Amino acid sequence: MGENHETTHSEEHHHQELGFWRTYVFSVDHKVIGIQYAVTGLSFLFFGFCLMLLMRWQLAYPGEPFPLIGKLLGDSRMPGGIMLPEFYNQLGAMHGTIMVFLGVVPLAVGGFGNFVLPLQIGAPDMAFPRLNMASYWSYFLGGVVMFLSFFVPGGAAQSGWTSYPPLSVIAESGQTVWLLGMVFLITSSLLGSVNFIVTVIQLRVEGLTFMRLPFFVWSQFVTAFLLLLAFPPLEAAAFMQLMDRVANTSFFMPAGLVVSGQLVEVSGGGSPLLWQHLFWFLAHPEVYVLILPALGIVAEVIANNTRKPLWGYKSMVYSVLFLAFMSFIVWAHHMFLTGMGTVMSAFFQTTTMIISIPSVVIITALLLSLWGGSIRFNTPMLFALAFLPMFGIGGLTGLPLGLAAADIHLHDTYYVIGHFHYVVAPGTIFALFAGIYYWYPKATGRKMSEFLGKLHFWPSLLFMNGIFLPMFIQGLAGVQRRLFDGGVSYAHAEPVLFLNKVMTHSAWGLAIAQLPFVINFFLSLKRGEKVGSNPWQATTIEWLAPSPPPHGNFANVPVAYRTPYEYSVPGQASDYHPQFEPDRRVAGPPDPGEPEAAPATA
Amino acid sequence: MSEAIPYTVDIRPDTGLNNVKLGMWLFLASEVMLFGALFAGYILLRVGSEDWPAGNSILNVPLATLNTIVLITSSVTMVMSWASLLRKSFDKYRLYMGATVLLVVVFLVIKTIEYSAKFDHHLYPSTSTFLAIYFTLTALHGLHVIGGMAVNAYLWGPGAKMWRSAPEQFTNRVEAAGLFWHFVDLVWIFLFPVLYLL
Amino acid sequence: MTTHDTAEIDKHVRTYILVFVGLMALTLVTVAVSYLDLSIAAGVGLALLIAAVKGSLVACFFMHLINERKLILAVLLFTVLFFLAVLLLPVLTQSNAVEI
Amino acid sequence: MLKLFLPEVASAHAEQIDQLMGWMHWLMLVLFIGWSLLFAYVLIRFRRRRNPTADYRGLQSHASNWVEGAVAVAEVILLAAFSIPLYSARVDDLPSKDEALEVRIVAEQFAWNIHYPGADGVFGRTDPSLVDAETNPLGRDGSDPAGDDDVTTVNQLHLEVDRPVLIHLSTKDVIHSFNIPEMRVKQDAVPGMNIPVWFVPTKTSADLTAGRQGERSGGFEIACTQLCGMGHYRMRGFVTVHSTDDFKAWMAEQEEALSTSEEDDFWG
Ligand code: HEA
Ligand code: HEA
Ligand code: CUA
Ligand SMILES: [Cu+2]
Repeated sequence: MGENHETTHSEEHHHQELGFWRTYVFSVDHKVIGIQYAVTGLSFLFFGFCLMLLMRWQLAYPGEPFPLIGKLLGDSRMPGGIMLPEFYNQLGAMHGTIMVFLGVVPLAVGGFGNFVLPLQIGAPDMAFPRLNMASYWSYFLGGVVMFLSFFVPGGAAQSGWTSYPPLSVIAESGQTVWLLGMVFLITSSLLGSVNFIVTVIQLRVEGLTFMRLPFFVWSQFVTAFLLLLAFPPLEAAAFMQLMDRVANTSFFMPAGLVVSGQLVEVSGGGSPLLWQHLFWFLAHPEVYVLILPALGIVAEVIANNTRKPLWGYKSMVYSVLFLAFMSFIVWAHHMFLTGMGTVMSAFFQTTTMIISIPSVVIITALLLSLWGGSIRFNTPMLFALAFLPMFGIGGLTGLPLGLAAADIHLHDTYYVIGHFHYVVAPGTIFALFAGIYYWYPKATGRKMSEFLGKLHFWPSLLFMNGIFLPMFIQGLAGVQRRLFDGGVSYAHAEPVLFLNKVMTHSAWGLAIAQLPFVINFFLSLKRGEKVGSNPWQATTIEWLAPSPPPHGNFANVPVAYRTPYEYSVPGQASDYHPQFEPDRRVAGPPDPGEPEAAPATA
Repeated sequence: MSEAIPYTVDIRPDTGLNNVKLGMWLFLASEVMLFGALFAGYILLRVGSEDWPAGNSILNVPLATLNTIVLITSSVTMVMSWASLLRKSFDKYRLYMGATVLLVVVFLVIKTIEYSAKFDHHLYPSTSTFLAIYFTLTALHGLHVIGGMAVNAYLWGPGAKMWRSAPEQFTNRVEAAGLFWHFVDLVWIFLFPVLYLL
Repeated sequence: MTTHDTAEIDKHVRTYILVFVGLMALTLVTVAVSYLDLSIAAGVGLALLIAAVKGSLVACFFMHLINERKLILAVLLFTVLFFLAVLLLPVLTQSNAVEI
Repeated sequence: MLKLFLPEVASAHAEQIDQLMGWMHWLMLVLFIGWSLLFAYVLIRFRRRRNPTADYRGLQSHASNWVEGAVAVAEVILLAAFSIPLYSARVDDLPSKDEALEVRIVAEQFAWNIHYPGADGVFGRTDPSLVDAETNPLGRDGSDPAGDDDVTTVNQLHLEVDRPVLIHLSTKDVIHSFNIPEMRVKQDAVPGMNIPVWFVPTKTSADLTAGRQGERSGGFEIACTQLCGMGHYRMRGFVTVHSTDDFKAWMAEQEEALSTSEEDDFWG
């Protein structure tokens, strides 16, 4: 341990008066930043959710005026309350962008990562607190820019979250704003990921060897590497698209394009597929960025509520590492139908099949962790448990997409939409809910209501499946995605058209099912049951700090004595043996000088 | 409180690193991917084009050679400024760091001359894919140069006060700034032949 | 680079000067070569080879990679692998495209 | 099982793709049901009320390694024995130009321009700079005699049953994707590229509609599956698969119309 800080630390908490702005707004404290990230992320999730509700309404009742709100949105979007296709495309592109880049990742990485990770490794803060603040504000700016893009002439970006050129290059000015917003968001992610990696490597307390890290820390650590190395290519691509739009270059524009009868004035020579390569070079790792923190949360909650160690901790760690590595060389499975030859498609199909194996290993380990447990079904656990089969459905339906021949039929249909929503919505979002219920007491000192929690969980589970299961049926029938009218004019969509209403009503049901959560979230701030530092009787180091943790987190620098999940150790009085507690059976002072003691994992 | 964070200055025994250096290297790793993607764009566009102009038929090779020399020299003065700090010789540090900043200014001036010559001949990014990638790559590199210059100027001027209060931390900062600066140099070492000579 | 006694630093400085001379020489060589009438493949290969040598000189000596910690080398190793992936796979995919 | 949801099969290779998807979905189903049963069992058996103290060591068996291995093997088989050869047949085994019906399809916002080479089997030259949205959507060059007998339509693709079709797919503006669900063909049209698509229709349009009951009335359609702008949802084309004789008749009719219209209104 750094000798110099042990003294400054244990003395006292030197209370510099920071004032309101420095404490709550421009704070450098990882916990405040984490909460800022989480609240902003949740707000954007809510916003993305609202966009989706508009889309879903349109899909179920195409061409009909919107009740109530229809007229409010203005003639450029809904003349007479009837949605324009341009506006539908804006909603789609922005729903995807906001959910991925402004909702889930900021909540999962910025929120949970920032708040929990330093606590779990016993650190006083992140390695670079000011960089951390810069990262949040860059994200915030990116969010503001994206939000404002709805109000520029021509509206927000409308070329899909994938922004494929040439469509995106010839699109209205909203696309330029989208690109600028992305540059802010990418900057934020890069700053954040450097910070996370350094924090994990450098600030682990004594005794916390890599194989003793909680799985959540592993998942964030690996996620940070994905962000660090995969985002820059998209940044480069965003610059190039900006150049194409602003400086009239033709990185992505071949010669001889004719748009609405007019020859496009560009020098030509560019390749539209270059964008797709660079985009998916990020976006495939990005989908693991969406899932890994979720897996981390689920692992923590499952270990805690089965009251036993995770089964196969080591194989989970190795799988995550392998998965991260592989995720850099599968991206072109999104591009099978862009005219790829046999050799390259065989390569990308093979890597895609290979990458599914570590996911199977992880999900298996989590499932088998339940075996022999003494399972408590509290709200975080319910969400974590539901995550497993939901991720299972999402992951399994990824397999046919990974086979190029099957992808011929399934590509760009609702099957794909169903595939990834199962992983991100009842998957990741459920895991994030689990995390919120689980760490809320740490952040606020109060528990959320179990009753409202269950009232949130069961309807959510039902409606999520009501939305996304029919998508597979529509997809198999061949219904394309991104259809403004849900496919009413197509003959092949006819037999499955009625499902649109089922899905839309489920989506509105899902919205209502979130009310208990919102009420619970705010009500518990004042009314929740007060708890001590370790309400779940958990073993990882964050539960040593008071709830909520003060500035600097720990009164004394903790030491990690053992592996993270020592629950139900035979021969002990209580069923949990925290990482930060010295050995109970041995009297006398602990022996911290043994960081390499063999980790006991199954 | 940032003072409370371990290993900002001293080295963590089991990793052998302090936070700043590790952070800088990670940042550089992401930079490698940034320029890597642009190079990938370059290769793809070049392989896919029927007639790619020879760089020296459009660009000014002598000026660029001069700029290469300037940039390499600035890299040496940069590393020398750091070595001077290790030798506890602050005056030499000032001298070398000052030289580094001056050389950067020279680089930017030459770059400006190059750019304006292009514009005078009505050669813009929109003229051809070659010029598009030329302007994009050199402009992005130029932004890095400007960023590096700002940091170096700060460490030469107001930032140098730290030498008296926390010499070790200051030396670390100069080392990290140096890493960044050498990287900028390294990128140019590849840009130069790729754009001008091939 | 934990301890720095004067002798060691002097040795480093001498290396820096040598590297500097090497870089200058290679710069001139690469420009000179570009004026020769080499075939495209040979010209590209030679220019990239020289650039690679120069780049490694900077990385190894100015950036001290030659005796850097394993951790950093490992990070860079993976970076280089992914760098190659983003550099080569798009080109390979493109050249394997089906067209008539 | 999958047949319930998939569109009708109307091309020679569709059956094989369905088979691949069928096998894959069986694998998925078996895995999912297996896992779910285990999941349900563990949740009931190891709930706190039933099992108040947890077992520190947990499951001792490593049988899961075998399951994971089996999944890997199954994937390898599906990949090597089915998917790769099937896909390769799509992109490499193009039918010979003598036997196949060749068609150029040029996508645009938001229509499919169909271009038949006519009797001489040679497409007339086209040039983007000649495009006129009203009169010459394909940018045909009237000075090329090979184009004189070319038949063009908008959004109407006519095919001959049991005869391979070789489509030259391209686009004028943005990326579109050419899809006929019943034929199990889908291919992006990428600006700057000319991509082959081929298949053998095995059902005529009449067979298709005769086989359908109830409200499902439509015949084969071209769907655009890649977001291409605000009209993406209505970029629909129509496919008519004729019997051999009908196709000949249709083609003759077109040629006929061509020669009569050429006299009074030749737009080159
Ligand atoms: C978190 C996000 C996430 C995750 C984890 C995945 C995981 C996977 N994805 Fe997915 N994918 C997306 C998000 C994600 N994907 C998105 C957003 C898109 C579309 C983007 C767009 O076009 O807009 C997409 C699109 C997409 C495509 C392109 C489809 C197309 O456009 O045509 C492909 C093709 O290969 C694919 C494959 C896979 C595979 C093989 C996995 C594998 O990693 C999955 C491995 C997992 C398993 C194999 C499950 C194991 C489980 C069990 C064995 C059962 C367990 C059961 C119980 C516990 C009860 N995905
Ligand atoms: C992380 C990613 C993510 C998430 C979570 C979601 C969530 C949902 N998505 Fe989305 N979606 C995408 C990413 C995501 N989506 C992408 C990338 C696309 C493709 C876009 C494109 O084509 O370009 C897409 C497209 C897409 C379509 C297809 C549109 C089309 O092709 O035309 C549809 C259609 O139904 C849809 C629906 C839904 C639904 C019903 C949910 C629901 O599951 C929503 C569930 C969300 C919640 C339950 C949030 C709850 C949170 C709160 C209530 C906040 C409370 C706040 C406080 C306490 C402060 N999505
Ligand atoms: Cu054309 Cu969608
Ligand atoms: Cu993917």
